[in-house]
Amino acid sequence: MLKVNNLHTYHGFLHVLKGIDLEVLEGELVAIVGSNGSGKSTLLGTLAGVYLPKEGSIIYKDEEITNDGVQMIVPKGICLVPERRQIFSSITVKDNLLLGAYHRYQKDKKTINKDYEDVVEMFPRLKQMLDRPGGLLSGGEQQMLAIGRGLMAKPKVLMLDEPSLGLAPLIVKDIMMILRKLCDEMGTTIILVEQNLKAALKVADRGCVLAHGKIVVSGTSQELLHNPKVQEAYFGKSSKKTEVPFNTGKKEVRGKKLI
Amino acid sequence: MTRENVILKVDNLTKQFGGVIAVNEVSFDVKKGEIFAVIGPNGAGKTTLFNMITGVLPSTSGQVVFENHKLTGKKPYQIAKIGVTRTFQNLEVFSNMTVIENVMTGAHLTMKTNLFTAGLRLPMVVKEERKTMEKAMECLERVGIAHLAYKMSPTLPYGSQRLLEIARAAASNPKLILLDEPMAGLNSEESRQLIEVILKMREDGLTFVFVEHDMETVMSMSDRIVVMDNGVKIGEGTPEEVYQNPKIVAAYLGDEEEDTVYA
Amino acid sequence: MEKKDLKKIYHNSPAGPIIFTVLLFLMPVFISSNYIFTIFIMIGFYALVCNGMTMLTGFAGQISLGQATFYGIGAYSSAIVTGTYGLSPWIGMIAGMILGALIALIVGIPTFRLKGHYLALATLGFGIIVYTSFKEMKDLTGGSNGFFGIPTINLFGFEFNNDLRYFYLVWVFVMIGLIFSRNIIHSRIGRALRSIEGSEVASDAVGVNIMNYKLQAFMLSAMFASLSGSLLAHYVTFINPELFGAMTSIYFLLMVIIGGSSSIWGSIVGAATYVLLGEILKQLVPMFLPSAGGEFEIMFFGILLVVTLIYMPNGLYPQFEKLFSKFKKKKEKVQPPLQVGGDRVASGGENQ
Amino acid sequence: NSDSKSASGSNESDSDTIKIAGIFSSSGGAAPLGEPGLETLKMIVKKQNEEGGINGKKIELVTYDDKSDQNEAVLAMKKAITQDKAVAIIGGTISGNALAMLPLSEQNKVPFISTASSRQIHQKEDGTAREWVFKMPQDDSHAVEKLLQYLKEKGHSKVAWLNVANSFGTGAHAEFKKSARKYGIEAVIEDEFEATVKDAKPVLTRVKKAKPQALIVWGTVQETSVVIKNIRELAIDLPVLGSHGIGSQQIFNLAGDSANGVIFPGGRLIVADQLSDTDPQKEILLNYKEEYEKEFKKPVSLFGAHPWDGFYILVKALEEKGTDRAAIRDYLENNTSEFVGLAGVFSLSPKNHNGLTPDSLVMIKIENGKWVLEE
Amino acid sequence: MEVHSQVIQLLFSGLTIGSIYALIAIGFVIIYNVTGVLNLAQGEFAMFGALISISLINAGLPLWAAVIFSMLIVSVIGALFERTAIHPARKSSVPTLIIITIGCSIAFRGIAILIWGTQPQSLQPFTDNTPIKFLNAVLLPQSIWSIGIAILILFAMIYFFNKTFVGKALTACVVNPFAARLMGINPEKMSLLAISASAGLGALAGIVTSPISGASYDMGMMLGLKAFVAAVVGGLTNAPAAIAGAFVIGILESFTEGLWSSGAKDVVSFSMLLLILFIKPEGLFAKASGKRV
Ligand SMILES: Nc1ncnc2c1ncn2[C@@H]1O[C@H](COP(=O)(O)OP(=O)(O)OP(=O)(O)O)[C@@H](O)[C@H]1O
Ligand SMILES: Nc1ncnc2c1ncn2[C@@H]1O[C@H](COP(=O)(O)OP(=O)(O)OP(=O)(O)O)[C@@H](O)[C@H]1O
Ligand SMILES: [Mg+2]
Ligand SMILES: [Mg+2]
Repeated sequence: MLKVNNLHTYHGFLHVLKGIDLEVLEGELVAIVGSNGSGKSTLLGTLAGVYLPKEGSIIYKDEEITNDGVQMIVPKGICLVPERRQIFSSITVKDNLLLGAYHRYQKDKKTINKDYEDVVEMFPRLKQMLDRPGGLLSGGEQQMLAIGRGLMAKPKVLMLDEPSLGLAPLIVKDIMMILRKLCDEMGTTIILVEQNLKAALKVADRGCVLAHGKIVVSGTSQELLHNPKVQEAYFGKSSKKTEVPFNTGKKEVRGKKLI
Repeated sequence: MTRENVILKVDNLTKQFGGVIAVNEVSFDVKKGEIFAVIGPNGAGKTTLFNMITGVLPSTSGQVVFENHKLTGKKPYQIAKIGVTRTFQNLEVFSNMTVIENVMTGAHLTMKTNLFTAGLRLPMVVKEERKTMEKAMECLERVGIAHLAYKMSPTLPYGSQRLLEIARAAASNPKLILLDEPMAGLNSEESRQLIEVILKMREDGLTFVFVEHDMETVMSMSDRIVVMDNGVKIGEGTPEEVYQNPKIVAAYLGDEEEDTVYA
Repeated sequence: MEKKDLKKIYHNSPAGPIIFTVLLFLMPVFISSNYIFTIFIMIGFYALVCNGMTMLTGFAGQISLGQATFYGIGAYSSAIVTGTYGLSPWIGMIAGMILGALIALIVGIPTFRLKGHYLALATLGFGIIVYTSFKEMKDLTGGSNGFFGIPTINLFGFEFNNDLRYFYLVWVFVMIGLIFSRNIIHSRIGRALRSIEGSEVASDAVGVNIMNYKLQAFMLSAMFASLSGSLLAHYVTFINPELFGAMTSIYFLLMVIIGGSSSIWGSIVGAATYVLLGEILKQLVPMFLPSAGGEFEIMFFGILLVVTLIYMPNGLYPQFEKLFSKFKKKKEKVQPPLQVGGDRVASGGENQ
Repeated sequence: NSDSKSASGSNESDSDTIKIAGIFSSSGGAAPLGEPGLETLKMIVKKQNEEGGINGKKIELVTYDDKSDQNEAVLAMKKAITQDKAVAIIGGTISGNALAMLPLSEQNKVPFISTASSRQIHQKEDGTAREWVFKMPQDDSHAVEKLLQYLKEKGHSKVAWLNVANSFGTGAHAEFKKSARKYGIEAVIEDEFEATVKDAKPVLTRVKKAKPQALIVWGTVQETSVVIKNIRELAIDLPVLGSHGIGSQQIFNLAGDSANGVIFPGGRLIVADQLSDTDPQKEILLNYKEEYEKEFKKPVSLFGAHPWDGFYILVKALEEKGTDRAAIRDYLENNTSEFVGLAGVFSLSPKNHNGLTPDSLVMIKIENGKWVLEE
Repeated sequence: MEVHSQVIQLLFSGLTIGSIYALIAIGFVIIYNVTGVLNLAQGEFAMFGALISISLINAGLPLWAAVIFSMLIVSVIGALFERTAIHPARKSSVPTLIIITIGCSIAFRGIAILIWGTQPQSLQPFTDNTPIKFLNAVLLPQSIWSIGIAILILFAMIYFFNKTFVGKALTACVVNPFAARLMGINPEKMSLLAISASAGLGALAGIVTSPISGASYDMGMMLGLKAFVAAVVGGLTNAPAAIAGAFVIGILESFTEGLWSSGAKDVVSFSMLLLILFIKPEGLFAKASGKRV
């Protein structure tokens, strides 16, 4: 579906992506994790055409899209839900969602309304505030809106940059479920960037760990979860972090993973 | 809990936006040196609560008292002067400055230079600048982004910008810092380091109130927690008390039993 | 570990201003044309106004389209104090600056509650009101006919009555102004001002009294403009309201931007570019198009402006900076130029 | 000091050209007035040079556009004096600019022949003449007095006065206030309109209520046309009088039929063919008109005429006195009498650096796209 | 009765002036909405429209053809303006963009002098211009044209921005161009579209005005400034509100002029404006801005 070869991207003089090779199959959910500043957002940005790579190639369904700008990539069905939500702040929630379907409004006008209903159903929280300007929503509500808007695009490849950011645990679960369902039922290909390795790998088919602009480890979720190298590279030395007891330190309630 | 210990007192605070009651008669006390968490589902009113405490939004009713100062009705800069600063959920770094200047601006209140002494660049100004710069560097080192000091702040990755905001808030020698989702965008290792930073600052006498959705952080860092839902306070207590309260678990955490791996 | 040295953030060396001043003040040794001096005097007037505006626009991010008002207030204060009441020009100058600052304060208090373009409009509107008052208060200002007979400046019996002397007078003021405002920019005050442009809420949250700082910047810029107006009045000895209309305000903003508002030096560069470009076109255009009149000049003027700003959106000064840094021996690596506005995406969200 | 330095430059008698500077507003708000002036000056200098120049020396004309801006005017003046070292300067299209320029001519002792009209240009506050400044157009007071004379003859004693809100209008307004009483005329309403007026009906509704016997609209072409059109639209059926500033063909275009019947004090130039043959100006007026219209393919305008007068007065002085600035000044002041120019017959004197009278103007009526001499 | 007719007269005048400002203000707002640029060259489009249509009519074209052609020509000028000046500088800061538009307006004026000279010109009224009497006040058919066109466009704008997808997409472009691009909206194309459309509308404003107040190369600046004012009074981001703002200003001006003094016109209307701004800092008809922290 999407094939990335030796991708190099720069921000000005800063060499951020240093040769990424990645292949994503149709209907697959791939998680990309990595520490702060490792280039995750840059990678998604490059795939979506926001940044142009200096070197390497991106091939989508046998078609080279390496140097196509966002404008040409979006209509092909590749959609990015960006970092920091980027909602249209002075536009109502409803119109925000509808604008998500902009690139296909001429082609299938009829289905848009149905999709809109579906998306609103997925986020009951948003249902109460459809006429409010998007910028007045709470952080998490904005995040839902951004995701919802991405879903409205009905893309073939959906990329999400830290979708769980700012969302309550309960909602994160829902979202992950929705993503999984999208893969399974609609055959959408999903690339998911997450800070939280566990949460991401839980839903993903496969995962890659990005460090300093390179993919250092990749494999199926199960493999990664149990790969000691990953544990070390990613969590630092003590992988027991999740076992940190409560501050009061009296009782070990924590045995179950929270997220 | 003795009264002298209470540093921040939130009393029946309410905020109404048109028809929406975002915060509904919320009250709680924060003790000196405490790390206090506010949790709750999205849209519960946590950020709005912070906005009222720091004066960004006027409250509809109720009041906030910090030490002996009534904060209600004061402007943010006045509240900062009293010793309360904050970070922002949606990141508000000064994008036209380098990282270190951001932090030096954070130290604004600790400085005395005025228009005329600055214009004439009296020796005391130079001295103060130097001191502030050292202080700013120290703050950056603390949160671990000193190596980025001379970069323009918008080029920092998201996570580092969060750290920058915390360093900036700390630079003003506040007594209380409010953190709105400090861990968002940090991975577990990074959050852990930040927790340590915060715990260390607490030892220096700082008090923290923070909002966070990352339960690991909340559970491991906070002394006490207030839980909000739909603008109302639905619970309060130590992490374990909260964690065992079925009402809270249902409203916020979800049923923990099924620990499904979806894939 | 990073070196903790202020020089890494602020280039505050006195070398720049000193070299510039020396070169400038030596100019009369080589040039004796009064015309050239007049040009430099004009540049000086504009540079002084732009200097204040750079602080306001470039650093506090507030667009004023009413700066000619203060320029006019200074000019008329001086004219009235010296021409009508026969007092010393210095009193006029100081009176003008105080009045300018006071008016800036009064106007600023309601105006700075407004944001962005509303502020631009409010200052524009205020400018038009004052401009109309200059015209209508005929007894005081002479109305549209103008104000005659403004005396020249004298200092302890030394008359600034020719271009050479005036050249020195004006540029002493300009350089003092430049150093003063550069010092401000490189200090707590400057950071506070810039933080307002960066993010008002955050600025407020770290304890910057935004209103207070905006007002200070506005008042200071008003004082600079007023001072410049006073100097103008004593130089041309005749003023009329047309000098202080909305177009003049717009041209001031133009100079600030073309010079580059990220540095105080930009104000001098901008003023010089504006005046020199006009003069050079006046010289060149008839050489190539002998039959052409003024229309060609303004056309080229407009086109050159646009082209310059397209290629150098941060104004001309950063180009000079690059040039200088080439000459300088590389003691320390020079900071990369600010990427102001270069990537609005990264700062996210709102774009208004 | 530097004054003597720059003044000495002009005395180089060995140079084989005579430098004259022309400073006009050929762009900006006053461009419609400045352009014909500049064109005329270029035309007659060329002609003079073709005819052998002055005492065998060619005239070199340097011209500047002051963009209708006072600062630009000052800069241009400075340049003309100190760089070009012009013997004399002709120009200053609008009064504001001329007023800003003249201190330079006084300081540097260079004859300045103004083509802008304010009386303050050639007269100091105390009524004495400025030493180095001469002014070719009629004073506003001449035009106003001519108008008042006319009104008195017609027996209109209650009038409405409207002027454009710039120095052209307010200057005349001051003159009007000064002289109206003398002619037994009273203004029942006095007001202003903007030079950029789009619709003057609001003011006119008030004028109408004041019930005047005649209406004076003092402005230049564009704004006057708008006001006149509005007067007709409101069906205010009163005599309308204009200023000498509307004596341009443009008024026919802009005001169309509304202009019919408007009467104004104007120079003889535009009604030259209707003048009686005994009129001393008739011949030169017709000649100028013919030459200008041939050269530029557009009708003459009164504003073009002033540089003509200035130039030929100067030529006489140059022929007699060479390029010595002081001598020229003295000659201009003392030896120009009964000079027949386009604007009128000039008699300059040390007391009067304009030398025209109200009779240099005639009342002209607009009739179906034509100028008609009234009287 | 006398007073009545005066008030009505003033109202007519105010509406006429207001409609002229409105036509330019709309273009102003559209450009602002789509590109975030405060286009101070907007008035020059009116100037081009007026002068081009006069030339076309003098060349023998019938009025309707001249109107259409000159609108088209000015739209092309607008498109060129967008491509050569706005587009390459789109990432610059707000003041830089403002100054670029000022630079363009200066250049446009220079071009206009080159082509048409400095003399003002005039256009015949669209239709027979016998004043219509109404309670002793007169209304000119040309004013009706002008007011009518402004109102027609008002409704068109309301429909376009609130009801059509493209209208919403246009708004999205300025609110967040980055996100707009991610949605497949092409801000560059929108910007080209918006600027040439506004240029066309500006041209129309100029054409409608010239029978009323004549046309000359320098008519643009003042019109542009007043339109700016109108747009801001309306709230800057909302085309219908800008039109309303323009009428408010026109009427205010005409009433001060008619009831008090013309000299005070600008003072009164600007003081009033400042007052409005101080009371309602976001403009008279602004919607919630959607900004919070
Ligand atoms: N616009 C930009 N200009 C310059 N450098 C940039 C820009 N955007 C990102 N960078 C740099 O590129 C590197 C990678 O950034 P990126 O945002 O891709 O990281 P990330 O993995 O998404 O981090 P995070 O988890 O914090 O979001 C960082 O070092 C950052 O400083
Ligand atoms: N200015 C406003 N106008 C209208 N409604 C608002 C405004 N600000 C906030 N709200 C609403 O108030 C509610 C509380 O918002 P708040 O931002 O405080 O939530 P939160 O608890 O911080 O949520 P999150 O965890 O998602 O950040 C939300 O439903 C939000 O939509
Ligand atoms: Mg990222
Ligand atoms: Mg929140």
